Amino acid sequence: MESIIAYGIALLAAPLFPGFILKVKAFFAGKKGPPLLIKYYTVLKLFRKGSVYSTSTSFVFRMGPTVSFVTAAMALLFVPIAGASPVLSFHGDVIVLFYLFGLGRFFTVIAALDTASPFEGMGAAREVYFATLAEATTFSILVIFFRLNGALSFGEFFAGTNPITVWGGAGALLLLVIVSLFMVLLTENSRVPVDDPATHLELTMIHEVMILDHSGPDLALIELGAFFKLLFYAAFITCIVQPLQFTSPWLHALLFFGIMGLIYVAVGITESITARLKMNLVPKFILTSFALVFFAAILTTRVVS
Amino acid sequence: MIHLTDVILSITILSVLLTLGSNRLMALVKIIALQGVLVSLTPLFMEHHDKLTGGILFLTPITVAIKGLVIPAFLFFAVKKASIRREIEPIISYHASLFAGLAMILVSAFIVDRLPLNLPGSHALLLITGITTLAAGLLLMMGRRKGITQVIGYLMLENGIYLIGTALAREVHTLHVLEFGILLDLLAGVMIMGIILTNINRAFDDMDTSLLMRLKD
Amino acid sequence: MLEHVFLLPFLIGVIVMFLPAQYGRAGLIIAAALHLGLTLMGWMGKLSPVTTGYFSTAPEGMLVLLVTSFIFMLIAIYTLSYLRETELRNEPVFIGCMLLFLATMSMVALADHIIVLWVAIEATTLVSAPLILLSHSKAALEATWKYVMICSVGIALALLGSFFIVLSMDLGGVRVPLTFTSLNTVAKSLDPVWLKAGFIFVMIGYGTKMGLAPMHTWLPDAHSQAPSPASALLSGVLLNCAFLGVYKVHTLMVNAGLGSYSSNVLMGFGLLSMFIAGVFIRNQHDYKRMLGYSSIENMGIIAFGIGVGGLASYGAMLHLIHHSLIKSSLFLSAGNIMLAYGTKLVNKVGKMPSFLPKTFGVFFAGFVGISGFPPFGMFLSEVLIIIGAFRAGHYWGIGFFIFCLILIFAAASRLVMRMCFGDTEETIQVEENLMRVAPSFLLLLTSIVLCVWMPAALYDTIQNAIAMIGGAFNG
Amino acid sequence: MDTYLFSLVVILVGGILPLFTYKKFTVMKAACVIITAIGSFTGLYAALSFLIHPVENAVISWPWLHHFEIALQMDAMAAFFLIPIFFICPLATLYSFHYMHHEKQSGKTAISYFFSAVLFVSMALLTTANNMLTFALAWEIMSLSSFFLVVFDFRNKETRKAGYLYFIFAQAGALFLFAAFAVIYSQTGTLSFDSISAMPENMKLIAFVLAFMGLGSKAGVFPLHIWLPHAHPAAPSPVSAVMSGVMIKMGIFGIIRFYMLLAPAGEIYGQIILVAGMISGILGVVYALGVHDIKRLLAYSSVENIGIILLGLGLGMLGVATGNSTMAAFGFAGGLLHVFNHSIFKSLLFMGAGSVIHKAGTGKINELGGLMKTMPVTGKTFLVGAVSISGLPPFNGFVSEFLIYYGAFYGLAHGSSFLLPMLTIISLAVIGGLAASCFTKLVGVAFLGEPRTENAAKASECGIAMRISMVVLALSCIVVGVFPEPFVHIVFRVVSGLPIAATVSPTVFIDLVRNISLVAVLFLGILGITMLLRKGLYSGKPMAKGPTWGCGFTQPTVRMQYTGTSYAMSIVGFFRPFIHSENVYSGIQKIFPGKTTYKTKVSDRAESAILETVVKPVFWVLDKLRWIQHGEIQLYIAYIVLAIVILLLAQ
Repeated sequence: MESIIAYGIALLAAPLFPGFILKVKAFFAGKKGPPLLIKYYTVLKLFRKGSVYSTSTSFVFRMGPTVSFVTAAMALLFVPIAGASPVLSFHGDVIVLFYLFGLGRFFTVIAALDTASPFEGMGAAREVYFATLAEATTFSILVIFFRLNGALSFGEFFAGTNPITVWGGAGALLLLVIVSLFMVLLTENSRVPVDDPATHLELTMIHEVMILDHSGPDLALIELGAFFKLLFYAAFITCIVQPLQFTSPWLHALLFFGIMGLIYVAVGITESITARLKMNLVPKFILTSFALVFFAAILTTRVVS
Repeated sequence: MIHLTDVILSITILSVLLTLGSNRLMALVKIIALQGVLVSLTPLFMEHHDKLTGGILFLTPITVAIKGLVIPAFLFFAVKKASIRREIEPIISYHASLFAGLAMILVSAFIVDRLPLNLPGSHALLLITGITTLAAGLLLMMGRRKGITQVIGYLMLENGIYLIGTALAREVHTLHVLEFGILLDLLAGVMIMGIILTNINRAFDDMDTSLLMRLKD
Repeated sequence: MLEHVFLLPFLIGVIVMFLPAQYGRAGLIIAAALHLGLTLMGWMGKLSPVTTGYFSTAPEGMLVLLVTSFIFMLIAIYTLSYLRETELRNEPVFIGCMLLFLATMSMVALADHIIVLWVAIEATTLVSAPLILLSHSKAALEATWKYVMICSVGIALALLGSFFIVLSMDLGGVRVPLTFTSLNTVAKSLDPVWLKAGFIFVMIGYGTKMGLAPMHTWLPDAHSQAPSPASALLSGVLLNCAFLGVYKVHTLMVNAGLGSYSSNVLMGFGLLSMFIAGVFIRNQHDYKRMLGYSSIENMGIIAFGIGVGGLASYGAMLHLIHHSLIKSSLFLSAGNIMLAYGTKLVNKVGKMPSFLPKTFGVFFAGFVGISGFPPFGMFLSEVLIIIGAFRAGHYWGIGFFIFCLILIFAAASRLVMRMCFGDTEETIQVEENLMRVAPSFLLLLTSIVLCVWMPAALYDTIQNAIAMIGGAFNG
Repeated sequence: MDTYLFSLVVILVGGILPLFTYKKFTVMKAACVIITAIGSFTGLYAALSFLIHPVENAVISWPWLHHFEIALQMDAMAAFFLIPIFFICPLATLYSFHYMHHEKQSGKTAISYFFSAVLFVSMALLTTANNMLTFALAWEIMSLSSFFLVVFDFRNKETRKAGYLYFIFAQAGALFLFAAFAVIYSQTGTLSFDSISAMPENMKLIAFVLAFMGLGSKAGVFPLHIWLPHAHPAAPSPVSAVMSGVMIKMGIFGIIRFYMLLAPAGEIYGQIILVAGMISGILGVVYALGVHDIKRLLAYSSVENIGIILLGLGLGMLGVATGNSTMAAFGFAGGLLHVFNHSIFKSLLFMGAGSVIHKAGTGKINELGGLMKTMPVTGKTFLVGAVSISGLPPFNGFVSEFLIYYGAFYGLAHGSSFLLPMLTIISLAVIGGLAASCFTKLVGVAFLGEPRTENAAKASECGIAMRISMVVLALSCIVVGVFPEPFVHIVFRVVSGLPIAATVSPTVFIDLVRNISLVAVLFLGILGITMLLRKGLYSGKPMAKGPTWGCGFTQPTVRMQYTGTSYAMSIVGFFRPFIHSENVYSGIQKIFPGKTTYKTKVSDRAESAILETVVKPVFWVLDKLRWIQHGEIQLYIAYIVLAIVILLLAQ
């Protein structure tokens, strides 16, 4: 029950955090910025609207947003949010989890291609390219976790006798992991320096350009899916860095969401202080993250033995 | 008797050298006729065959007739019909052929010396002559362009084999068989070769084997 | 009296040369049928040679005789139809020589006496030369000339070799008839040095006739220039006869305890032949030459198999049979193709499935067979040779063997596919007919049947034949 | 066993019958389809009933040519591989009912039915072969019959080239296989399978490597795959479906069979297979991204999937060698299940490709587009196939990849040799990502958007027989993906033949698989609910239709759509050293540029490497040797003399 409540809270809170990013960015720009709850307003506004569909599209275009929303929502089922055990957990669930994201991406991409727009095709091509590289990093991280902890489940990573935490014996290693995980977060969620959601030039976009033709509730589903995904990665990092285990679930949750908020702030700071990378440098950026974890994975030999 | 054998063999070797050095086809035919007669007569003078059996007496005249008469005559007419007189541009030049002939004599002497056989003196010489003739025949076939010269080379090859056979024969039965075989070979083989040569001559207006180089690869 | 098996065709052959052509054709079929009948009776043991000092029913000989007889029968049928479409200058001579050819080859198969064997092999050259000569093209003349010259030289050397074997007998103080049967019993006491020398000369001599590289040079010329029935005989049957000569001497060497030497020589020649065939099949422009080179390859395989011994020698014997069947079939199909397109050039032949559907089927099936695919028997023989060679530890040899097989297959399949499926501007001059397709089809069918079911008599004969060189299963 | 043999006879009859009835085109096809279906279902029943109730000593043998034996044996492995054969083959035959529609080619069609039947039977015989000779025989017949099927359309030059390449690889592979048999025979002295494991270890390795070369060239392992991208596009689609779906798995079957028979001890076997798997997997899919012919792409994707299967098997072998039972069991199980899965979705995709080519007249994806609207059934089933082959849940491809992942993770636990399992995991992840990009490209460019050419616009849905086959296969993808338990059960029954794998408790994987099933059901459930909600949100709201927003561009044309080439270019470029792409760009000139072109062509590195480093030098040497036969008789006689002299001297 506790898990389901935590899951519900996470789902509900997901649109809140991107507001932090906007606030931070506005702060750096010396502006006041939109209200924190701006994303809720956007989603609700979109839900009330109708849609325009291109004559080029087929049912795939309509399915895309739904599938990406469902996969992102399902991924959160496996995450131990705020110390509560995950709603669903079994040995091997991490693999299922990342493949669910893959499924969501698959449909987003073909929905983009369905519009017959050259810009959306361009975005789709970039999306699959960078995601493939990021997947290598992600699975290398799983390798490290399995080596450290022997578990293959999101819940078990952070529980049991040998939890994965940056405060433990393998902390130095995990710092590398966190850095690269953060880079993956930026990549997977189309943040600066990989992608700039706020740009106004379609040619330079990745994720945003793919959803140009979506409107109304469909667009809302996409947005929600994106929030969930970002929350997922933030929660992932939070689980690793959470320093204390409080007995009180409320206190624990508070700390958890606090740290998560900080991660969002970090994203905001990154977005504010770095420039967007040139498109051909993005693979190098992702490969850097891969190199970090690969190095860390090799180092596990010493830690484990 | 022994003397006579040596004389015959010396003449045979001489004829071999002559064939290697000669460029006139008619002369070649004549030499080969002489060589044929000499070679056919050798068995009569070998000490192993002093018991002149009926077989020898019967076969020798035939051999002489074929080698000295029938085949040379056949070749004679072939040369005449083809109206070619001499071999031009041999693949292996006459001087080189002659030197090779001399070298062959040395090598065959060396080989005979090394063979694990105890041959009586004249037999050794016979063997040397035989090997030389055989090798010279092969050389002629390899080194000349005219078809007719190659046939002559083939005849010398057979002569050489015949001589080697005579030299090494321990038992009489061996020789008969050998002679029979060689005769058959020569008669039929040379006839066929002659027929083909005539045909070639008719088709190409020459008997030069350098014309016969279409079929390759 | 089993000697009838060569006397009869000889007689009929001589007679038909002087008769008008239509009698000759009848004579051809009758002689072929009689020959087959006599051969079968010989197989059933109802006939045996009278002149035992010269002829015998050695198992390998009987094997070759049966193959000869069977293939000749089918080729004779083909020839009837073939002659209707071609103009030979002297048909009676052609038919007569075919029969004489049959006679001499049968003689080779039965020969037991060293010199008789030699005489018979020499005679095959002489009677087969007119078969090639009769097309009377310049190329045919050239081919005949090379055939006769080179084979004569080879055979002359074989005579010398035979003589050395006799000498080894004399030096060894052995007094037995000059037959392989009796020599094999006393082989141990033959003088080894001269036996070896004899083997070398005989090997080179009969190897020339068998088409082993580097003495093979006449073979592609002769096989490509002869009229197709004659090519089929030359390739499918004559090569076996020459092989018989090599095999008999090899047997003698094995019995004399010099088997390892002769085996190595055979394997060397075998591999060299395969390689040379590979060199020339690639980019070959003339499909009959291609088939000729393929015969060289297959003779190489047989020589290699015999050289390896053991299981491989059984494979080699099977290969002999199946190669004869399939290669004659291929040459007969090639004859049809040549009649139809009027050319021997690979590049001018094409669109066979629509132009010559039946010939296409048989020709391609033949190619499949010669490449060693089931259900044709060469599959089994090649597998057995490979297995046998590994068993005997010839790793490098078999590696090279496999390399050559791949090379040849790649080269030949390119040509065959070009011929079958490529485009052509030629039109068909002579339509195919059943009489000319059925024999090649039957030959292939026989190969398939023998791969499914082999009569016990045949199996035993092969076993007996290879038993003499110590070949056996699990060897 | 009798049922099984009976089914083979029935299939064979179904193949022979058309040869006599080809004058009545439709009757012939219908009869062939029905008889093949009857035979196959009988066979399927036999295989399944064996798996459920195994019979001891299901052996049958006939003496052959006095000394040899044709021996068949049904065991779990054979029965498992029989399932795809008897499942895919009748569907392919059914598919061909409408695919082979030229009545003029009736005779040719009959012949192709005959060879198909021979192919099916030979594959079945291969799986049950119980000695080396039977194996070799079935192998060769399989190669030969499939060759004839490949050259069905022999008028086409490309087809002939493909057939030629395939023929060479088939024969060369067979010879390597025979060499492996020969090595085994040289040690055991028998052709039977029984005593193979008693060989010395070093000989086992030689035999295994030789067999792997032979079997791998059939399976399409990376540098030996060259024939595959030529042969599959050339063959008619039902044939490519069978070849890619089933036949190349026979190579995999051979590898497993020989591995189990050899029962070797070293880790090297697993290492070889793993490395081969990684190379095939990654490069296969990269090449698939680089090519833009639908069937060629699918062929390269087969190379990729063979790579995945090998990763599974390699883990299994490594697990056996290191005593890691979980890795062994899951590796083998994943590999085997992927064999089954791949046979389903690859056949499905080839059939979809076939109906596209059939109706749109081209297989170049850059000339297609928008087919989802005109060919809805083909499009939807193809989409299912594409998601499955990308290994995404809730479809079947995911289940097998999951098992392999699981095995690989357990391989990490083992101290020293964790590098290979780790690389396996990373490769699998990269392969998964690339496969997804590859198939989004295929689906997106060929089926979605606007048609790029007239032909593509005019395409219509294919015949009912073709649709039925595709729908059945698509449903199978979903069924296996959502309810994998029985299938995984079967796979583990096969794997339990390994002594080490038997130590893994069945509850472990049953639990796992149930969880996957749960996730799949949950996903479908949530998806359904969300779709209903979405419908609710849209009810009564304005739904406008209009052109795609062109970002301000006023005159969009269909030619502006992203093509497959541009879609894949950057990823292909990333793998530049391993993949060679030629770009031809005419450039932009003048202030108002005229027409300009950009072309890119990806050529196979393995193909060019083998051509450059092996074929050309060999041919160069061979060409140099051609002077040997240069027509001069004098030289010929010299050869004889030379031979004599050499032999005399060497004595």
